[in-house]
Amino acid sequence: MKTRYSPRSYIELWSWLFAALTLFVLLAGAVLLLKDSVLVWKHEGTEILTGKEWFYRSETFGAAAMIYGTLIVAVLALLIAAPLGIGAAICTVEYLPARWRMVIKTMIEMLAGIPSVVYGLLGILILRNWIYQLFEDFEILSGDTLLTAGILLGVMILPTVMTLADDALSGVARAQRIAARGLGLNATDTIFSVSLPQALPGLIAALLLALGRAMGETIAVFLVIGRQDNQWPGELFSLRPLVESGQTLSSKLGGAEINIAYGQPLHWSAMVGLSFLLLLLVVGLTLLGLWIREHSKHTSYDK
Amino acid sequence: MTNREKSHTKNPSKSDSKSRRKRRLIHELMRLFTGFCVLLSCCLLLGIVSFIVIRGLGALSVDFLTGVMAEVGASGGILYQLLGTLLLLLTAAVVVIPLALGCALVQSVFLTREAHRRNITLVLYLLNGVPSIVFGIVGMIVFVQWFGWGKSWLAGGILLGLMILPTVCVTLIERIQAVPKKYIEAARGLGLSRAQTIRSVILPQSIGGLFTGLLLGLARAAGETAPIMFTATIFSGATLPSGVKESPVLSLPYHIFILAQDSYDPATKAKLWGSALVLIFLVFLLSLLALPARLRIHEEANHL
Amino acid sequence: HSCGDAPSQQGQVLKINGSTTVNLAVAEAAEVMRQQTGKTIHVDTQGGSSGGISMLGEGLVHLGMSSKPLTQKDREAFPQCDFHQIHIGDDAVALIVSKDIWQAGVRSITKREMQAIYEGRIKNWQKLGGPDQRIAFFNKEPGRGTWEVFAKWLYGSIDAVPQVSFPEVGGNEETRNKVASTRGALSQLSSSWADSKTVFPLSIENDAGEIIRASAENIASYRYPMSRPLYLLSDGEPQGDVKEFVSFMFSDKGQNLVRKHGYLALADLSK
Amino acid sequence: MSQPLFQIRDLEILQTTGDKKSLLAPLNLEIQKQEVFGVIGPSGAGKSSFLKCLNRLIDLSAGLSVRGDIKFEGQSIYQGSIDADTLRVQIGMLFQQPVIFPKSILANVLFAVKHLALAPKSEWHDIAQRALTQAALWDEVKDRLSQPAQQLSVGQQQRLCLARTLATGCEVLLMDEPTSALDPNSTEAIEQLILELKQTHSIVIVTHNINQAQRVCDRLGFIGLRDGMGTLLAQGTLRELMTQRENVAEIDAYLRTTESIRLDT
Amino acid sequence: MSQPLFQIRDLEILQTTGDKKSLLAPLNLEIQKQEVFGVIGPSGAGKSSFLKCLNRLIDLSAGLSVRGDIKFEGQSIYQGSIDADTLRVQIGMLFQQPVIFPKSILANVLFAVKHLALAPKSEWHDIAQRALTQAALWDEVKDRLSQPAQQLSVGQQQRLCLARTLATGCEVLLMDEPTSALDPNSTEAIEQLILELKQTHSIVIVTHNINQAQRVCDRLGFIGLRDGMGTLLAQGTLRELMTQRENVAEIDAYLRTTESIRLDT
Ligand SMILES: Nc1ncnc2c1ncn2[C@@H]1O[C@H](COP(=O)(O)OP(=O)(O)OP(=O)(O)O)[C@@H](O)[C@H]1O
Ligand SMILES: Nc1ncnc2c1ncn2[C@@H]1O[C@H](COP(=O)(O)OP(=O)(O)OP(=O)(O)O)[C@@H](O)[C@H]1O
Ligand SMILES: [Mg+2]
Ligand SMILES: [Mg+2]
Repeated sequence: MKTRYSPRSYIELWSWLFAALTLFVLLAGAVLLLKDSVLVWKHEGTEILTGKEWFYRSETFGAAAMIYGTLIVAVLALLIAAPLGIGAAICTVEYLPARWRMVIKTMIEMLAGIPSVVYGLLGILILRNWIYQLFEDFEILSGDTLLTAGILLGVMILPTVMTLADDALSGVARAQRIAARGLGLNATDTIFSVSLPQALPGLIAALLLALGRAMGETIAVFLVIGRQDNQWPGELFSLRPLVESGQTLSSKLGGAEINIAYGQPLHWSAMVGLSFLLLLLVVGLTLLGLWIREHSKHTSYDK
Repeated sequence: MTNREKSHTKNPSKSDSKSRRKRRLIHELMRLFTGFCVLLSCCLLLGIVSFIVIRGLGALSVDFLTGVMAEVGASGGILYQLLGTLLLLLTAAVVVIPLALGCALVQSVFLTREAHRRNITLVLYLLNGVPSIVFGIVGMIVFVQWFGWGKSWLAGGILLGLMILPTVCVTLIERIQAVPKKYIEAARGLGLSRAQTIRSVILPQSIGGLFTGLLLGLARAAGETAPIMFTATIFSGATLPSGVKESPVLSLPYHIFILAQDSYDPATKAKLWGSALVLIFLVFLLSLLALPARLRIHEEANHL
Repeated sequence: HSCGDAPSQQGQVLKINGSTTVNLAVAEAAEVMRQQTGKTIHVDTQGGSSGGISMLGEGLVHLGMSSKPLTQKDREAFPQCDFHQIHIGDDAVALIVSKDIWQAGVRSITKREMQAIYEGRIKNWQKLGGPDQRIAFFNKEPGRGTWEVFAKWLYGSIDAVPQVSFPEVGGNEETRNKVASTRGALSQLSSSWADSKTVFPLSIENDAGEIIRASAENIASYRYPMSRPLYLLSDGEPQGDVKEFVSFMFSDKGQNLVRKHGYLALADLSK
Repeated sequence: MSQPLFQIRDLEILQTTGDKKSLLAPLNLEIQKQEVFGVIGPSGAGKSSFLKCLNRLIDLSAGLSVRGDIKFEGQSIYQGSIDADTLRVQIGMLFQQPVIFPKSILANVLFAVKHLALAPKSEWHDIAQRALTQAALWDEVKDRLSQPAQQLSVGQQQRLCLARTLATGCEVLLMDEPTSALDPNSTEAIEQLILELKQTHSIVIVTHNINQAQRVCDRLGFIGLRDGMGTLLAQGTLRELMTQRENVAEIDAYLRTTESIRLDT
Repeated sequence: MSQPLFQIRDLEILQTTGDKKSLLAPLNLEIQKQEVFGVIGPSGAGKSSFLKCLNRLIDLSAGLSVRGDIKFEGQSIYQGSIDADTLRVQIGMLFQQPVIFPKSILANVLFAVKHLALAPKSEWHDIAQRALTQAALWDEVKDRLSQPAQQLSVGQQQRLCLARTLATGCEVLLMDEPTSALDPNSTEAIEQLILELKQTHSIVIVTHNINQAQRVCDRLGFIGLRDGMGTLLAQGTLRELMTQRENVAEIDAYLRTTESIRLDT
């Protein structure tokens, strides 16, 4: 029989209080977004999800192309940042002498401190030209492409992935590694059999945090993605759209259209609806990530 | 090599050396790959930073740091932008630390049901996924309109704090969960209560996560424009705030954001890169300040 | 509250908000005013021109900045506010191309050609007598003053503009950079930014076959068709600090600041 | 003083996950004050789990739950509203595997003293010295008190844990194989300590060493595996246990290999 | 077969951090093939550290470095270009404190077999069963092979680690107090195993139990603390060591408490 729960210390009381506050803030935010976007849900129904066209003046609000762009850019960013960041973390934790670890970690964290607008400028000044030259043979229209945005975002979230992965890996007890080495596994075997499996929850957390940031990032993407509406790809899995301009939910929100929308109830609610969609998207992917994480925890007990 | 009578494989030495060679190869490849990752990451950093340094170093001087902006950024310094950003970051840190500690402890220590824990984790990841621009919009509705604060540094600090909360909190939670159970058992065995165990075992061993998270978060907050441009910062004219209501500050990212898009005067450009350089330097300084503490924690936590 | 209480007493803050285009000149003027009078003047660009209009309408600021004329709609949205438009200078919009197009000899464009490009009927510079090169048209973001000027010239009114999806550009710096580094690029840009070194302004060929360059004289005389006035907005007749500020903008010093940031001062315009 | 220290009634440990079997069959036992009670039995029988029940540390083991009750000094610790934390301060526990906090040696010894604020700071050094001396470790570590404790050898760690528990000044000691990693010399020192502590403390000790049990324990309990469940099969002095050999097969099997015991009590 | 298994020359362990003292004084020793060599000595003398030198696991201890050399089957392991990982496959090690991976029991036993690809998958089950049976654990865990191994009792964990090492099929075994957490019964089983393995394996064993040393070891080395440094003070059969008592005070002190040894070899 459980007795009714009563907190027994200040630290506990205080923790509950702030946790409740956080929850409240998020709920309030979500409710606000939902409330402000009611009009567009009524107007479009599910069309907002599946509609491939967004023309605000004819009141057509379909976000499919933007959702596509958001996902592609985020996936590209992860494809770049995940191997690079986790690889670097593995190197610092498992291969390099301990004193190097903090040096490299601190350096890479510096990358996180470069403001997004500066990343955007770097994107305009350097990256977009590289892409433009690299894919010249594909007759691309300009260097503003989904790929450009993906790469730029990848670099932006790299420090997040790297430093969190580093934390997760260094949290694995040394005795476990030494036990594996004692059995004759080499350093790399040990990584795959001991460190990575045990750090997996932390690694997934790192990727989820990075993914969240990637999807919510506005300014840098805004400057290099081209911001072309209605770029629904002819073939969903072809690579061609990667080297064409596109739009993400957040680059749309960061643009000037929000100024036009302000004061026009339906249009405004459509823009707010986009933020809500972005939120939903992050929820979905997060749930997926957490599910994978739970799943991986269970399987680690089997052989 | 002596013959092994009880070995399991039919032809031990041969198949052994084959698998050994394979593993050796994987080992070398892996070392190469991860080394390359470190190298590439560092090169990226060096490349980007040196790009900014080359363009911005010319602007850097004592006057630049201590002077007030003149000719809309084409001359003078960025004193109040710098102070404003510092103030925002400080506020954000003050806001986020108790919140993050609270959430993390509730999630990983006080909640006993796995389902409840997962809910908190979910909430945190959700918050992390909220685009910064949405923070700005919601913040504007709440602080500027409901509270009637107008633009206020406090609103900006709170929003930035909330924005980086998930990063700080999740990092902390991960570290708390990595604290070996045996330590907790040993402390409880000595008669320490849950709260005392938190203070004496859990926090000391996981506080590094708070540092990492805070640094990452503040680094991000330092460069963010979207959440503060509706709520806390203006382009020019503000100095140090004297109250809460109607007391905006200037800030570096917003300064860069506006001038990068529309400044006509070429002299502004060098100053702009100078501002970016200062911003990076600020973040670097933050990391350096935390370094001794982190190194110490690293040593302590290098448990067996 | 009644809006537009000019901050006349000492210690109160004069607040200005609006268009990023107007911002630079006004912000520098505010600097000078601060030095001269010791007053606190906050300048901000939240929400651009529309932000300037709405925040003035709601009485949150004392002066708005706008790079587009007020519409009847704006006035209706804020009936309690007595909007005054104060014209402080002009800005023109040029159609700019990248170096390769300029060097291939494309120097002018007609309204009809531009419409065809905008509607996607012309996609190659060959149709305009240029090289065999796809047209990389960067559309200025709808909602920006520059785009509205362009749209009004091309289709008469904003509502008549067809709905299209091109890659979009925002700030002037962004536009200039992107056009300069992309072959076959075309975009709209504040004329003063068209430096003829990295990006090149096309002349406009009117229906009569005249080719009109985007030169200062042509803009000043309104022969060049795409230009827009830059405004300060006040609630009622400017008074007190607001009046002082507006007078400064009209003074030689103030007008020089308008020029300094790439726009045409009032004196340059022929009415 | 006639009240027993522990009065264990139908104590049962259940596995709540998986196949929900019982780890420990209902167990009834009384442990007196100021006696050294030894627990012996085969590996995996449930000795450590039983010990953890006595100060409710078993609460922290996921997947296990307890039925029945234990009265500590007459007070029910499972059914009443007793505070488990206070209980654990009174009942010190030594784990089978030494757990060392990643701190200095000194910080480890003073861990509970500091965090429970058991003594003013000025006394800390004396407390540490006394505890380490009692645990026969002082000479080995007195020059390196501020070094990380994890570098100590396993035997040193085991004694450090003992010192840490002694420093709390608890009245009851639960020791789970306190000398398993110690050489004969240190073992003798610890056994000597146990015999001294007996004057003031009550001690429950798990051991695999019958000779040790003979040397230090007043009474013994034998927990054997019967039907896959840990079961208290006999209790009493070692001599009494020996006489049970014929009746209880498990005890016989256990003692088979320990012929050399001389019953010279 | 005349070549010794280990030829240890001036082996020294140095502390590289702090006061840079030496943990182990220069040590010379030969260990033969197919013998059981025992290492005894007081707690903290450096027995475990010495053992770790034999398969170069000491490389992984931060703050320690090794001087001198060890020849394994005639090949220098510190100075040559030998691959430490391959060496460690050949020389299995059992730690003083069992380290269990957070996986199932089966996955723990097969850990090295799987990750080193030592045998085809079809043989895994047999290997696991054989190893667990040898380690006297099979009966206790055969019904719960897929349960998390961390739930095992300490003694069970210790035997699991033994099984894990046996499963690799290594020729040399380094055992650091392999029966410290075991009851007399299991201890006997393990000792029996050691005597069997002797036919095919070479074994170095650290123990605190003189009786055990007497039962299983062919020769012994005594590492004592002299001038605060671990020093090999004597080697030979137990009988030879006993005769050294008069000469070496440390050995005398160590053996003082173990009067009951009967030298009935
Ligand atoms: N990494 C290290 N850095 C510094 N000192 C160490 C390190 N590892 C061990 N020591 C010290 O070396 C000495 C010998 O340790 P070791 O573990 O080899 O002892 P041992 O003979 O195995 O003792 P026990 O019987 O208690 O296990 C101890 O005093 C220990 O504190
Ligand atoms: N949390 C748990 N969940 C499930 N089973 C457990 C748990 N903890 C222990 N067990 C099981 O309970 C049994 C008894 O464990 P315990 O540690 O009490 O044994 P012990 O008598 O102390 O053995 P040893 O002498 O080897 O230390 C073992 O079979 C073990 O696997
Ligand atoms: Mg036990
Ligand atoms: Mg040892």
